[in-house]
Amino acid sequence: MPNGFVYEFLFYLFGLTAIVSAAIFVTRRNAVAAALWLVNTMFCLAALYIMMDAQFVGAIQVLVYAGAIMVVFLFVVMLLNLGLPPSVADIKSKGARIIALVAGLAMLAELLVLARQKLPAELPWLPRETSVTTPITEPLFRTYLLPFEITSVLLLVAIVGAVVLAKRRS
Amino acid sequence: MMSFDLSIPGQLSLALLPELVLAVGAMLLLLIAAWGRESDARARTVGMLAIVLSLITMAIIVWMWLSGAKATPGIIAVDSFRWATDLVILIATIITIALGLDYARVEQLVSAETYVLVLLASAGMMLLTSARDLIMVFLGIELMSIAVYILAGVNRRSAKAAEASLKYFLLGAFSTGFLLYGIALIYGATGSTDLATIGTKVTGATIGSQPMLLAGIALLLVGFAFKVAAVPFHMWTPDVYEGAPTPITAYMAAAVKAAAFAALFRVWREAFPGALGSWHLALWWLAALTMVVGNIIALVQKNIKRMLAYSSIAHAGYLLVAVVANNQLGSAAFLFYVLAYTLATMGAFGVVIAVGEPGERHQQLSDFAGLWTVRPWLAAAMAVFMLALLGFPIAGGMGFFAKWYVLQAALDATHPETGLAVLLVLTSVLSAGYYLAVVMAMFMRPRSADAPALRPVRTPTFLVVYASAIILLFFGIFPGGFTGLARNSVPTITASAPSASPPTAVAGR
Amino acid sequence: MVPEALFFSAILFVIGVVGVLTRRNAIIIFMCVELMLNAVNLSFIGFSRLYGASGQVFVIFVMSVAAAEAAVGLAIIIAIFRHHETVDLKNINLLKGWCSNCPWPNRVECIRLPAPSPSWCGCCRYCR
Amino acid sequence: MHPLAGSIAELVWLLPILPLIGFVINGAISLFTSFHAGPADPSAAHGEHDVAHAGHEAPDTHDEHAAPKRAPLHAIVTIVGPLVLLLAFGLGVAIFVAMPSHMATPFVKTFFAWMPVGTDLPIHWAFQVDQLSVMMVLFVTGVSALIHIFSVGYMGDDPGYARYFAFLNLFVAFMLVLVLGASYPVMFVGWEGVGLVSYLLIGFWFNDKANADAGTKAFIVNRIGDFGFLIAMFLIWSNVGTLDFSGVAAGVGSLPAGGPLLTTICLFMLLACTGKSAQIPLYVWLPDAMAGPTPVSALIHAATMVTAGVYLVARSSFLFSLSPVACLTVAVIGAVTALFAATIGLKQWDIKKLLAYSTVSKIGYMFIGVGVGAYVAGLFHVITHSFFKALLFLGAGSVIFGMHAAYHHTHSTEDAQDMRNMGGLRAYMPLTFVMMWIATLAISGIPIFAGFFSKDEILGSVIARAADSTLADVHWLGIPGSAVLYAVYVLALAGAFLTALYMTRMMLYTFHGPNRTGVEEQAHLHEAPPLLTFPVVVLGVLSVLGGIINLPAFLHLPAGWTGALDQWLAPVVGDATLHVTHGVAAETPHEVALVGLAIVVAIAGIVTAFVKLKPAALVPKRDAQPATGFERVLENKYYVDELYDRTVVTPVVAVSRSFLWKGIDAGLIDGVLVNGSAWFMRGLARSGSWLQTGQVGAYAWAIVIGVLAVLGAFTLR
Repeated sequence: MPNGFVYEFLFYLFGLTAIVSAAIFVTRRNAVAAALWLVNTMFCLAALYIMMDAQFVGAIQVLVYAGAIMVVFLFVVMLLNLGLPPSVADIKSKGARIIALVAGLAMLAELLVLARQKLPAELPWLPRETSVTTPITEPLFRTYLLPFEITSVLLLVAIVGAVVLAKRRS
Repeated sequence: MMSFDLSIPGQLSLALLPELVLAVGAMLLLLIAAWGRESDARARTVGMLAIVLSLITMAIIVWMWLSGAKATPGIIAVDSFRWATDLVILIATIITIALGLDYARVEQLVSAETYVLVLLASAGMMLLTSARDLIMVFLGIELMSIAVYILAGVNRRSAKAAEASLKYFLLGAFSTGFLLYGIALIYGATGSTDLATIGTKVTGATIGSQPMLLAGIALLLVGFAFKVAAVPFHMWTPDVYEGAPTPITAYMAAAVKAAAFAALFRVWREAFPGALGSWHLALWWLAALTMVVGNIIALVQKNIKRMLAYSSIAHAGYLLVAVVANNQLGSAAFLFYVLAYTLATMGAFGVVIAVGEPGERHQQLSDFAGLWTVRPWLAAAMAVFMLALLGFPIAGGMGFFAKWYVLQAALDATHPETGLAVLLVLTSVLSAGYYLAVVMAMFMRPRSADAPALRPVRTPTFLVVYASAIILLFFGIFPGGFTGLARNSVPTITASAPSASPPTAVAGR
Repeated sequence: MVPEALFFSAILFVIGVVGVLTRRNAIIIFMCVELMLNAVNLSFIGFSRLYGASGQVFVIFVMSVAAAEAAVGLAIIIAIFRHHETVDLKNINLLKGWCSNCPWPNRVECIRLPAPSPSWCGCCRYCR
Repeated sequence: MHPLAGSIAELVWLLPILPLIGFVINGAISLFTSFHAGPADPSAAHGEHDVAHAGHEAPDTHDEHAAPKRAPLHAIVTIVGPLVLLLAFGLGVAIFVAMPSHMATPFVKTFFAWMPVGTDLPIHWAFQVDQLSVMMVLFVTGVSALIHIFSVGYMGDDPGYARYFAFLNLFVAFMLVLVLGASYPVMFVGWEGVGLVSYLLIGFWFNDKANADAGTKAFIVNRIGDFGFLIAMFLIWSNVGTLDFSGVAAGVGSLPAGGPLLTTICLFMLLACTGKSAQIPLYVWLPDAMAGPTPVSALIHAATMVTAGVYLVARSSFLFSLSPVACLTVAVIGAVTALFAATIGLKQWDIKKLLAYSTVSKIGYMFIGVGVGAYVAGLFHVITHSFFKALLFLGAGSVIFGMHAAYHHTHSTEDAQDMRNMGGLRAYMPLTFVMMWIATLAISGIPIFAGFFSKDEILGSVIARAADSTLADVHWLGIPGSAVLYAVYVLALAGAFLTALYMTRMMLYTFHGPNRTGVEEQAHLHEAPPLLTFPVVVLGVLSVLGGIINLPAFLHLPAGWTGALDQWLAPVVGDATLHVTHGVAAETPHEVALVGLAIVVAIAGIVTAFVKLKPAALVPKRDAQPATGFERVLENKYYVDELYDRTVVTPVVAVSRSFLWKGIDAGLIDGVLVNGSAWFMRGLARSGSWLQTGQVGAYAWAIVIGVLAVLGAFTLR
């Protein structure tokens, strides 16, 4: 399927949309709007994942990230009633933003040395008839079984923590 | 003689027996904690059981250590370096819980889950010290950090604790981003996250043509530097240490730092010895800056917790010197240092708890004035801790040797780090200014007239403080056995390094 | 398309960093951190085109970690909101090196004196 | 098989343990009995500090004339404190007796592996019994025992009596570790230990803030010196591979003699010595340290601890003798200090301060001695000095004790240590008067007294080395070594003149002329009790006869009478001395003439004092006019304290406060705010308000800057 003009066009389209959405997300004064632009970025990323032969992860991205995590964010934003008054914007002053931008560009410049890295050739695309979960299951449940189990403890800690912190003050 | 084949899940779990016992035990304790109405008595029971569980885990570790457990190269390490750091972490855990029992009573906190979270955080640290795969490093750090984020804010009545928790969380998550990006880039450059495999790919000859690898190491270093509070990634430390409940502060200062350093040591010794020329400059400056800034800023602190926070930054600087030395002596020095530092720092926080009043009041230097006249033994113990942190011989116990070994490691490096050694000695001379201020306040200033009567020292704090002081003093006079142990705990860390064993085929396929 | 993915990833990461630097709302800063994690995920997916599916596995781990962080982080933010009625970080700084009453840091610490004379220690001109 | 193996020297471990037992017993008593802070003491610094006045006027401490309540278990402390020292002294004598007259190698008693270094060369906790350490043990325990006995009388009424003896015992224990240690690290333990205990003892009356500050000052200055010690140790370790004295002595030959490495090691060691032995530039702590009880000053700041620097140089003679440049530096520092401190001593009114500067000056002489490679002469001076300086301090203690008692009776708050309030005391304290004159003549270098022989040996050695030695062959800062040595001689001679002058001045103002204490008080002035005068008399005898241990050759006495100490110490420092003198026994040219010159100078000093000073014209302190001109500079000790304060302390605090703490932690802008002009402040405050501390944003910025730096260090190369 890959490597046609349409493919490349779509790839750039999703990539640039992700970047533009992210930039808008960072600059929105309204928290709700910002969160929604971030959701947009995540959708674009999901599309990129799928286009890079990681269909399962793409689906998870939509379900978990855009679907679950961001909804919780929005929920908290709404709960704390932060969405509305744009007059008390929590964004920093213009000077601060410009300096931050300069720092960001400097960091980007330092990261651009990555372009000089020689990378090995890409793997062949998976045959179309393979199930999208197959390539993942092997490493996930064999090689990385231990990390997988650790994430369960991690989630347990998060649950306990959320309960402990959110309990009413005694 | 136990030997584990880590590619078999059953044997892998056996190799992880201490972590398993701790985590599963913690979950059982969680059930007890969550059962029925929460009460003070139940919380205390859970706390006691948590100490017992830690002791059991320590026994298992000692047993596995003594039986000479070995393993095939794999996702975790089974070596004495791991056992040694695990023991230090568990000692810190026990001290934290013991102090927490007292602290909960003083502050009238009822939260049995706290102890469970401490145990789970410790399990995360133990995984971190054993990790031989960058993904394990990442998950270990996250397990530890997320639990500690919560613990910092566990006192729900305190606005300061909530703020400490928020600051630690936001900045911690921020630094996690860099850490993870670093891991990604290293994976991208080498095609593996397994430390030994990376070690084979990272050689001085090819490092220059691998900018992605260099950027990855840099960002990974940033992530570690945040966790160990190296300058300039230290700025959260004083605020968070001040705001967090004191036992948790002690836990952060000792256990979190020990675990992060252990991982840093392992990663640097196993994966990046070939890139020494690349990371040397950055680490050198981190170490130097951390020692200088930490010590100098500590001089003007009046709040004991903040002062100890800057002190912990300074000690991170000393330990970074051992990392820069990048030799076996450095790893041995680390083990010795981290035990001395853990005992001294946690003991000092124990004294802070004993002297403090509900609401975390009376933590100023002036509140220690004349402590000698009302609690002579407490003052004497605190003096030992301060002198240990200062690195004073005999009276400071292990502290002197700790610094001594780091210096030795620095001078024993392939290219002796004379500059860092001199800086270390100079800055520790400087540190006399603030450590002795505490000693002077306790012994040479009168107790202020309106100072509140001290509460009686409760048994857990009593045990923790005096046991720490006695151990410090004992190993300060007879360090021989322990240093031998520390030195012998090192070589296996490199046993699976590129030259010694073939790269494992476990990871990254 | 791997170099392009890496390029996008770096840009997204930097946007996240810039966001952290420019915002004061704790929730938005946290979202920016999530953006940084997403950017890294894109890199992982890119590398999985070179080295196989383990890159995708890492992404799944990162997502679980992000979920755990989200749960804890939002709980912490709610706890902060209970104390301060705001999540604007500008207003959340009880913890700093000096007395909260001091407009600027010319003293290390101002202390509230105990009950009989409820005043500030007077260690600087702002505490008197 | 070493000749000492199996002998009583096997019990050398008992030497530090005995005082340690005393410390444990007395410490336990002080901990378990009721505890009161506060000076009930004669010499708690009055007069200078208003704080002290306030304390002394407190009704509960001073209004009772009834016998003061003694500390609990007073009798046990009284017995244990001095007894352990007497036992240790006895053991020292026994070891001394057991030693053969010529013992070529030291007897090293190893107890346990203390510090495994690397893999193959562990450092042991070991003591070394050789001629040098036994000599030090004898005089440390002997003088300490006397001072302990003195303390029984002097401190008897102090509420912290048990604590005081605990600290004093602990001090001696560490001091013995210092002199007995068989390697640098063991010595370092004693070195640090005596520093710690002296810190505790200086701050003994801790409810006086000035005392506590003096203690801290002493400790921190000493830490600077310790830094030098540590660096020197590490340099030795990394280049020679061992830290045992014998091992280093054997291995040091492989290093290039006179090379920069050896010189660096020696100079760092010298830094340590200047700290501990109160030499320029680190001498500032010693005069302030006089805030402690007077017997402490006698023990620590005159007789034992401050000579540790001299001991270290002598112990490391195998290093120093190989580096002529370092040797010359030692000698120059000693000479400059000797003269400098003597000029300050000239104008001090506080009797203890005067003795403190005198001590600094005298240690300068010892440094000259060990600096020019005349190790025996330096050590000889250490011993005789410990006799007469302890005598001076204890005598001064008796005087202060008497003065204080008198003022105490009349409820006066006058300064009991100021010489302007004394005068004519010879009528009241005749015995002390005689003893103090003995000590004065000894320190001035009048023949037959102990100080004469030791000082002249040093001065003679300087001339001998200037004529022919390795020191004369090198250049020091571009100046030929022999010229440097002649300059040292001139400085030392000038110092000798001033010594005689200021000591006689002290005697004149204290004991001669009319009494200025006050009419009422005169009735209460009397000689100190026997418990105080007994040690003083013993030290007086030693000050007269002490010279006997090393009489000079030009006296042409029968064999065995001259140079006893030379022969005794030859196995330890003989090689090093010979190395300095090109392998031949040094002969001082024109020795008799030089000795005569020194005597003339000393007598001139005494005569000048008698002619120029008019004790009768002196007025009590409260009526005194402030000094002017150069006198004022002298009285203010050349303003060195102020200079240090301005140039070192203030900037460091300022840098810490305004730049690093505020600058980095509190935000760069805010740091400028405080220090810069108001205009600048407001302008920057607005534009820079985003960098407020306590703000997560500012911290995130710090992280990002760090990331940029680290990333840059990795990739932009």
